[in-house]
Amino acid sequence: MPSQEKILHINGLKTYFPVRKGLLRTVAAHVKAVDGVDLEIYRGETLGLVGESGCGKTTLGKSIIQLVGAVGGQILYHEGEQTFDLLNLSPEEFKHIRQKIQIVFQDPHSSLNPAFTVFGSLQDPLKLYGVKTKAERRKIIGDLLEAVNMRREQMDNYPHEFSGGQRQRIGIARALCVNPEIVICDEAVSALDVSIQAQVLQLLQEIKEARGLTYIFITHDLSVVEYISDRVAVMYLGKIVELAESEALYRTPRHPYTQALLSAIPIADLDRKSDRIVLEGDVPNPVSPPSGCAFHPRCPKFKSLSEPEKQRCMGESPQLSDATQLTQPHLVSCHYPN
Amino acid sequence: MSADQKVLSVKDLKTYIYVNNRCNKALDGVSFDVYRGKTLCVVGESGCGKSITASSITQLLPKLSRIESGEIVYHSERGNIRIDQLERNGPEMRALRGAEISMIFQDPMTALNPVYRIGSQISEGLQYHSKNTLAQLKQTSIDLLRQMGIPLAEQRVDDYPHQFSGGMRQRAMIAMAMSCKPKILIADEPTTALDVTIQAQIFELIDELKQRHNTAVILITHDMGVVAELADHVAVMYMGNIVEQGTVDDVLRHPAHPYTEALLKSIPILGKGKQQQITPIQGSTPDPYQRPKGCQFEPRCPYATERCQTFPDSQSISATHDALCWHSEKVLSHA
Amino acid sequence: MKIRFLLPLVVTLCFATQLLAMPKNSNPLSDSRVRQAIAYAIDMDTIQETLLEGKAIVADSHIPNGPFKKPGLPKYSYDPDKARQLLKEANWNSSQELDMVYYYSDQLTVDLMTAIQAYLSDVGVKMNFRKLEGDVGAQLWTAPKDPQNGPSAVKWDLAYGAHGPLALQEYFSRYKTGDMSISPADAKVDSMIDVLTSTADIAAQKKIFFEMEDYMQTELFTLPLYYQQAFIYESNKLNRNGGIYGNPQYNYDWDVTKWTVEPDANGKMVMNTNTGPMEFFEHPWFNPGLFITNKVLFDRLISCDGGLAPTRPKMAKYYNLSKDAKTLTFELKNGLQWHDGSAITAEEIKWNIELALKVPNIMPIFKTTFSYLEGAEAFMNGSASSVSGIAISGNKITLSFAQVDPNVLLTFTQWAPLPRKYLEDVDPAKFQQHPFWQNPVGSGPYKVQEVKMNDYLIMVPFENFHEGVARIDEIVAYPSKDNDANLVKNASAGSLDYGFTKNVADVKALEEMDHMRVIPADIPYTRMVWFNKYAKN
Amino acid sequence: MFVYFTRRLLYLIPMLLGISFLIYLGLELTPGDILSYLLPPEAIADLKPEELIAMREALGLNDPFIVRYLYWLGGILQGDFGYSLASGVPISKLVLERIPATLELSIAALLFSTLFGVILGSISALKRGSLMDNSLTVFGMIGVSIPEFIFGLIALVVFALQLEWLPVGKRLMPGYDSYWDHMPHLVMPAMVLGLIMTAGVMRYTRSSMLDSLNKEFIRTARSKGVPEWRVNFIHGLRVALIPVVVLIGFRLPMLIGGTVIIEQVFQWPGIGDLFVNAVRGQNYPLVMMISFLSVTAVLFASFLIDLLTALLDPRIKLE
Amino acid sequence: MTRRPTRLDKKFDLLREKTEQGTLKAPSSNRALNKLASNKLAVLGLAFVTIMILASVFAPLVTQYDPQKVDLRMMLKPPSADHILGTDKIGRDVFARIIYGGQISILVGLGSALGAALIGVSIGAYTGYKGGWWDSTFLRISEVVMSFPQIILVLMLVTILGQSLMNLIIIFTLTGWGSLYRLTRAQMLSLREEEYVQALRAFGLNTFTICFKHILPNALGPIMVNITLSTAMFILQEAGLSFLGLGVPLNIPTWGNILNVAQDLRILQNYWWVWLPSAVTISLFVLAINFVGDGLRDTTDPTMQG
Repeated sequence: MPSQEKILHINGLKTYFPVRKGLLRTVAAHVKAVDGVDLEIYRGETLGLVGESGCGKTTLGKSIIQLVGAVGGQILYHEGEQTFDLLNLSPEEFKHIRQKIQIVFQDPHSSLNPAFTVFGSLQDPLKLYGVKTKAERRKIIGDLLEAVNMRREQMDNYPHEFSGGQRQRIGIARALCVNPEIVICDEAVSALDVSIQAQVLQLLQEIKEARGLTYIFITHDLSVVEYISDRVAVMYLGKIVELAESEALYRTPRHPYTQALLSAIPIADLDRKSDRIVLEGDVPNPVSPPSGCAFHPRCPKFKSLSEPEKQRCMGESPQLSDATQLTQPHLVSCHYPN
Repeated sequence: MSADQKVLSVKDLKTYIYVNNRCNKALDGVSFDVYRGKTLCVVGESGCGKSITASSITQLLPKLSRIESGEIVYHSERGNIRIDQLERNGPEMRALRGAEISMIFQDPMTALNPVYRIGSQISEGLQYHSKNTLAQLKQTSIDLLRQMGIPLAEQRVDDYPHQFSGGMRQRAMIAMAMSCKPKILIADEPTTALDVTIQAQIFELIDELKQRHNTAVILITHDMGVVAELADHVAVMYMGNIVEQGTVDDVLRHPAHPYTEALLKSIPILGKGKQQQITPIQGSTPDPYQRPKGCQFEPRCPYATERCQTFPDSQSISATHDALCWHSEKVLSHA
Repeated sequence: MKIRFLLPLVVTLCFATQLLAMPKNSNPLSDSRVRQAIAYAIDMDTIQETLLEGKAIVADSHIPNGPFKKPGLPKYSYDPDKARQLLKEANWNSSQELDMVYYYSDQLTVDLMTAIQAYLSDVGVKMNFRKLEGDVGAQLWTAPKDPQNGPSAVKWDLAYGAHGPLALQEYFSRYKTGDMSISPADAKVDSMIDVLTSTADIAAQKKIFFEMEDYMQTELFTLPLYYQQAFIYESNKLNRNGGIYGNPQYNYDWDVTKWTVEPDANGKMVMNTNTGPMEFFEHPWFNPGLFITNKVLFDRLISCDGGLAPTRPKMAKYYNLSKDAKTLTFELKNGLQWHDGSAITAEEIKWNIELALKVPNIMPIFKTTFSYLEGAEAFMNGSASSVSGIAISGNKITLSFAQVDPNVLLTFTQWAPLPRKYLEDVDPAKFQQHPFWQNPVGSGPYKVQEVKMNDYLIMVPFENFHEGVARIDEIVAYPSKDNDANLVKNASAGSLDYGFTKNVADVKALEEMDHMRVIPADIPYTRMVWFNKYAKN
Repeated sequence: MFVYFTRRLLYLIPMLLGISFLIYLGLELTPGDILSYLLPPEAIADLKPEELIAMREALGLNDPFIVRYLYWLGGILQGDFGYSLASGVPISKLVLERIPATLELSIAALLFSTLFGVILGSISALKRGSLMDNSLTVFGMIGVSIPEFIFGLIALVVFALQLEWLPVGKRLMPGYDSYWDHMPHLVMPAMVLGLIMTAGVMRYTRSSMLDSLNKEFIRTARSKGVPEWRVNFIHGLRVALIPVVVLIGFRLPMLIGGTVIIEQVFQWPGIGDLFVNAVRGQNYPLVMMISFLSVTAVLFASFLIDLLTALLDPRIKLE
Repeated sequence: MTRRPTRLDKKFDLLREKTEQGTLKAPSSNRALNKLASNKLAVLGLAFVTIMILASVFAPLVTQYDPQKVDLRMMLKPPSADHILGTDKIGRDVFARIIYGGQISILVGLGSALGAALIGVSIGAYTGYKGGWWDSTFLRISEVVMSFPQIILVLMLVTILGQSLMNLIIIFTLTGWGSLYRLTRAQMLSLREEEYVQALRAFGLNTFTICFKHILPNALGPIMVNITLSTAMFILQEAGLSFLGLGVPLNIPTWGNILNVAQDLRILQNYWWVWLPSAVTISLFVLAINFVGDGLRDTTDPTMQG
């Protein structure tokens, strides 16, 4: 069960990608993929990170393990009394911290190196983190495979000999091989067929409990997030628009975007046909997001607001703040939450 | 549901694929009917044959594949047409495509030709199925785009596909498919490449068009949620067979096939929270080249008995509900 | 008595032979036995019959056959056993590899090199060959600083090449101490050369030639391989109307003005030939007759026969060489004109000779003749503004020589005066690069009508030529070097009416064509192998 | 669109600078006095030795390498390409004389190969796996495997010497220099060069066409019920042409290089012939300058190809 | 109304029958090798290339003649029992020359291709993966090199460096690395986005290991194809340069140098055995390599199915 101990504290994180234009290909603008995200992650919890494509959820995940470079903000990792800013590490600290956060990827076809056996793929990281002998490495990798419900001998097989579900398990095993504290699951089950998806979801749950891991679970599938997460953060155009306990968020979404998003999902239950809020238009270009609240051009609530209220939505960017003042914080970034 | 409402019936259709010098029995005896103004959802996991079903109907199969046997009958106003006996790209087949039966595809980005303007691609089919001047064609394209809810249709009709967003492209695809007011619209996973909020828009649109033109829709999907929201009839496919079919109520409320049952149990359902139990289906889909002998689901099936070593006969549960399982009674009662 | 007389001679001879045969320095090639062994090892007769397809004559001297060649010179006929024996006597180190160079880029040369390599290897001499690239002259002929002891200033041991001077003296004069990269100083050679180059007396010349030939061939300073022939080819359409055949690389009385060809459909007589300009017209002072343009665009003061012996005045009304061979007088014909119509003056001839003294790439015999003029030295070192040995009076030119040049008349059969007004500003060092050579104005029987550089050149008769207007309406010259790579192609397609070649393979092909005839001509052109006899470091 | 092309054009500048630098480096590395090809020979003729020394100083031949390079480059920009070592003729004159011949030959070969390559390649792709396809593929392979000069020589023996259908070579015959008079001379070299290139274009068109025929939009087009020819050509070939045009752009260097040998075989008085003679005669400035000019030609031609590609592909046009 | 059976239908029937009888043999685990083996032309090509390489390496065992052995009395003899391909202009055995000539020609072709690969692949792999300043620098350099018409560049370098076997290999290497560099770089650019690469980066593995040990093996397919095709190209170029008289010095037997005699129209028209065997050898060898390269391309390119 999640504790109240903060393990990761993300502070005003910004990740921009330059857009080059014009005669000399100068940087004309930036795609603000992650635009000032504040997030606290507690030891042992599963934080769901949802949003539509292009909202910045994957970039946020990759920024945390620095697969893409952030341009501003802090990522503080707490270990006991010590705090490390992941964006400013000395080389020794870097090696120490690197193994604490690992990632599981989406695509079971590209997540494993087709030229190597499972053992071949996994042994280099182990070498790097000090497992000297081959026998030791074989043992560790064998144990890991068993932990993900596979057979030890399969470490000598090549990726093309595995099914999609098996590859995803190997991906999980790889993330676990250096004993991380936090695992970022980046769309880890999205590419799998439903029947396999359930297997992997269960496996992730088991492993988390067995190893006391913390998950950052990134997906666009709100049903899956609801099932697996303790808390859920909803992202829109590089910002978190709502962050709450999973139950609270699904029962009483406060942000109009979250509401629309939840209502848009077809539910495989004939008794629960919802009233669908159909959003108009497309997600705006993240190079030039709308002024004020970035959601206002599509916001169903915006239309019913009075003119001065509309002006506020268009001019002032809302801050993520607690809307309910209940025991568990329910943060919303909206001037007029429900 | 009277027989004259039937627009398409497929009987014991077998389509095999011959890629890499091997024979994959992608469809191995598929039968279903499609009714005017109704939506048939074909649902299943990847590789189950649902897309092959769709392309068999329009004979838009990959080159290295063939309809082996069975019937595809299109009940047109001029009488019945045996589609399976038409030459693949022959004139009779072409007269049906687009005009009577049209398709929309999964990825609107690749399904549109990148070098032609949206408008000309929309009206291309019309050009061959009706006699229109170029100006008329363009006007029709604009009207269609407007109907699909694309703002500034007069201007956007001259855009190229890459200038459209994903949702708009799929709308353009639908405009193209609906341009000749077909009797049957086959939608092959039309929203898989789109975000949920856009998916909702597209489904609204398809539903509206279906109502307005009384079009029969065959919707191919892997998403049970989509089925629940849109289908009138459901066909569940597994390894080239329809393992269960019936009305949406029949199938979703009273699954009679262990696969349907297991599938429904394995997906988390929105709103049921963290406490819901999901039960994965054991094992994985078999290699299509090394199929189980009898019932294809047998190796993964909790109900499996020795009898399952022989291929099951279709069991009729009710007038509208069939399942391909020796143990369907047991499954029904279990649920 | 007889014996008593003979004995010392024999002893001396033996001693002398012994002495001669000793290696003169650390280079085994300085040992004449090694050189002779190499000569014995090569079966030139077979090479002549096969590789050269009989189209050459095996050589036994530098100079070609003729009255100046001593009969009965030593022949080194193929004798591998003798070669082996000589090598043994000379203590030949069989692990040594000889480095042979050449500068021709044709296949025949490579084949010849390969054949020689095979013959040498048969007697136990290893040899490798390579083609010289870059500044070939410097790599071949840089003389060492110390002409006696070397070390050699060039890298090679053997060099394959050819020598084909106009004047026989030139064959030997280059072996003078300090001039050449291959032979250490040899007082005997030097003294013979001095005589050779200073007498115009035929009998004296002949004697010293015989002596020289014998010494060179016995000692085997250089190994003569074969005398090359030139082959004139003509199409059956061409008629010389009595014009004679001769050495086609030079100018002689070939009476080109009388030539005719079968008229074409339009009744026009067009003669197609090659060696037209590729980038520029080659000036006639270096190769006086190699290219068709050298021959027909320019006229000479004296004419000669096919063997290049001076016969009659040409541009000159008459000429006269004094008995002591030190004064040569010309009188120009009246009314001589350049192609542009301007007059050719005696003053212009003087200017031409003075310019020729300064042009570096000019034929050596021209250079020698002109430099023997009185005051030539002073003119060249800048201390005089003109050559005092040239006197002009009206149309008369009197040349006074400080030194006898046996080739003085030969020079004037080949050397062509050029129009001063176009070349007044020329830099002698960049003579060939002058724009004049893009479209030259000459004095010969034909003049340039149209040049499409590298496509074709059309020449038409010069209407004011002093020996009458030529009969062929147009000479069309297609661009090529003197060794025309496309000769056979063009000849078999019927687009060549006249030309000449030295390429044996081409001759064979031409002979097989029904519409072509081939006329061989002897030319002074000896293919040889030079031995580098200097010590190497 | 405008920005795209301007950028593409501007991009040529650093490329040409880089190339010219390499060329100049090569020129300095080769033996010989730079002065002799910087000045016309007549100019040198008027100079005394001390003037020559002063001239060297004035011309900056004693300056640092980079300065000398800039002077040289400045000359080129003003159309002063230096002088041929052999004849003293300005290189610009020599080259200008030869350009029409090479252009004539390469454009003819290009048109021929493009036309036939695209047609045969499309047929091959549409009839994939058929006897026609297989034989075209094998013939194409054979075509690129025979050394071009052998191909040329055999053609020459057969068509010019044996059958006497075509002239044996050369470009102009005196008195016959109207454009149509070139034609009989042009046929063989252009055909030989064109056929060799056709093989490549054909193979590439085939694979590009196969690629395009595998695309989803082909199925979309079929689903509309349009006739097969329209599916194959209006949709398939149209899209397949874009990479083919790009390929032709990539092969331009080959085309310009390809004329070198063909010009030798057929005595075609073009740049290639001039170049080979310059190489054989170690005429360094001419070698370097022709290299430089051919690169420049390639760069500008590929720029034109880019324009063409952009016209064919709206995705680029509107970037 | 039934459809006309097509060419494919027969194939389908056969496959279906075999499947139903269970006689269709299961494909071996290595799909690529399997595919290559099923490509008859590629197998034939590979066999020919192998035979030629073995023959030239073990030339003394294949022919008793010395390729340089001159016999002027035997010149231009047509093929006979003694000299199976006759003799050339100086009586050397043509067959022996072709076999020995293969040593140099193959050395030039393969050596240059491997040299070009060594340079192109290592630079392309590293800078392609790493990106940034070095990448753009080398990209520019390669653009400069590649915008030279190849033969122009080769001849230019021949002028500067001079003519020799070693120089020729160096020149081909210098002119040929560009395409391999581009190819490798392009492969790297796409492969570096693969998730397994990102996973390795997430572990903090050093660039060198990721790039050369983990990514490069996956790019080898197209690289191998390119190396084979470059070998063919260099062999052809060697022949072309020999034709211009600017290739390997004439005293070294190479296929190009042997073929060079075809310039002599008399030889070309009358003595076919002097030039035709080497022309055929070059063409067949290049053709065989092209077949192998094509076969390799098909096996490594997953989009080419059928």
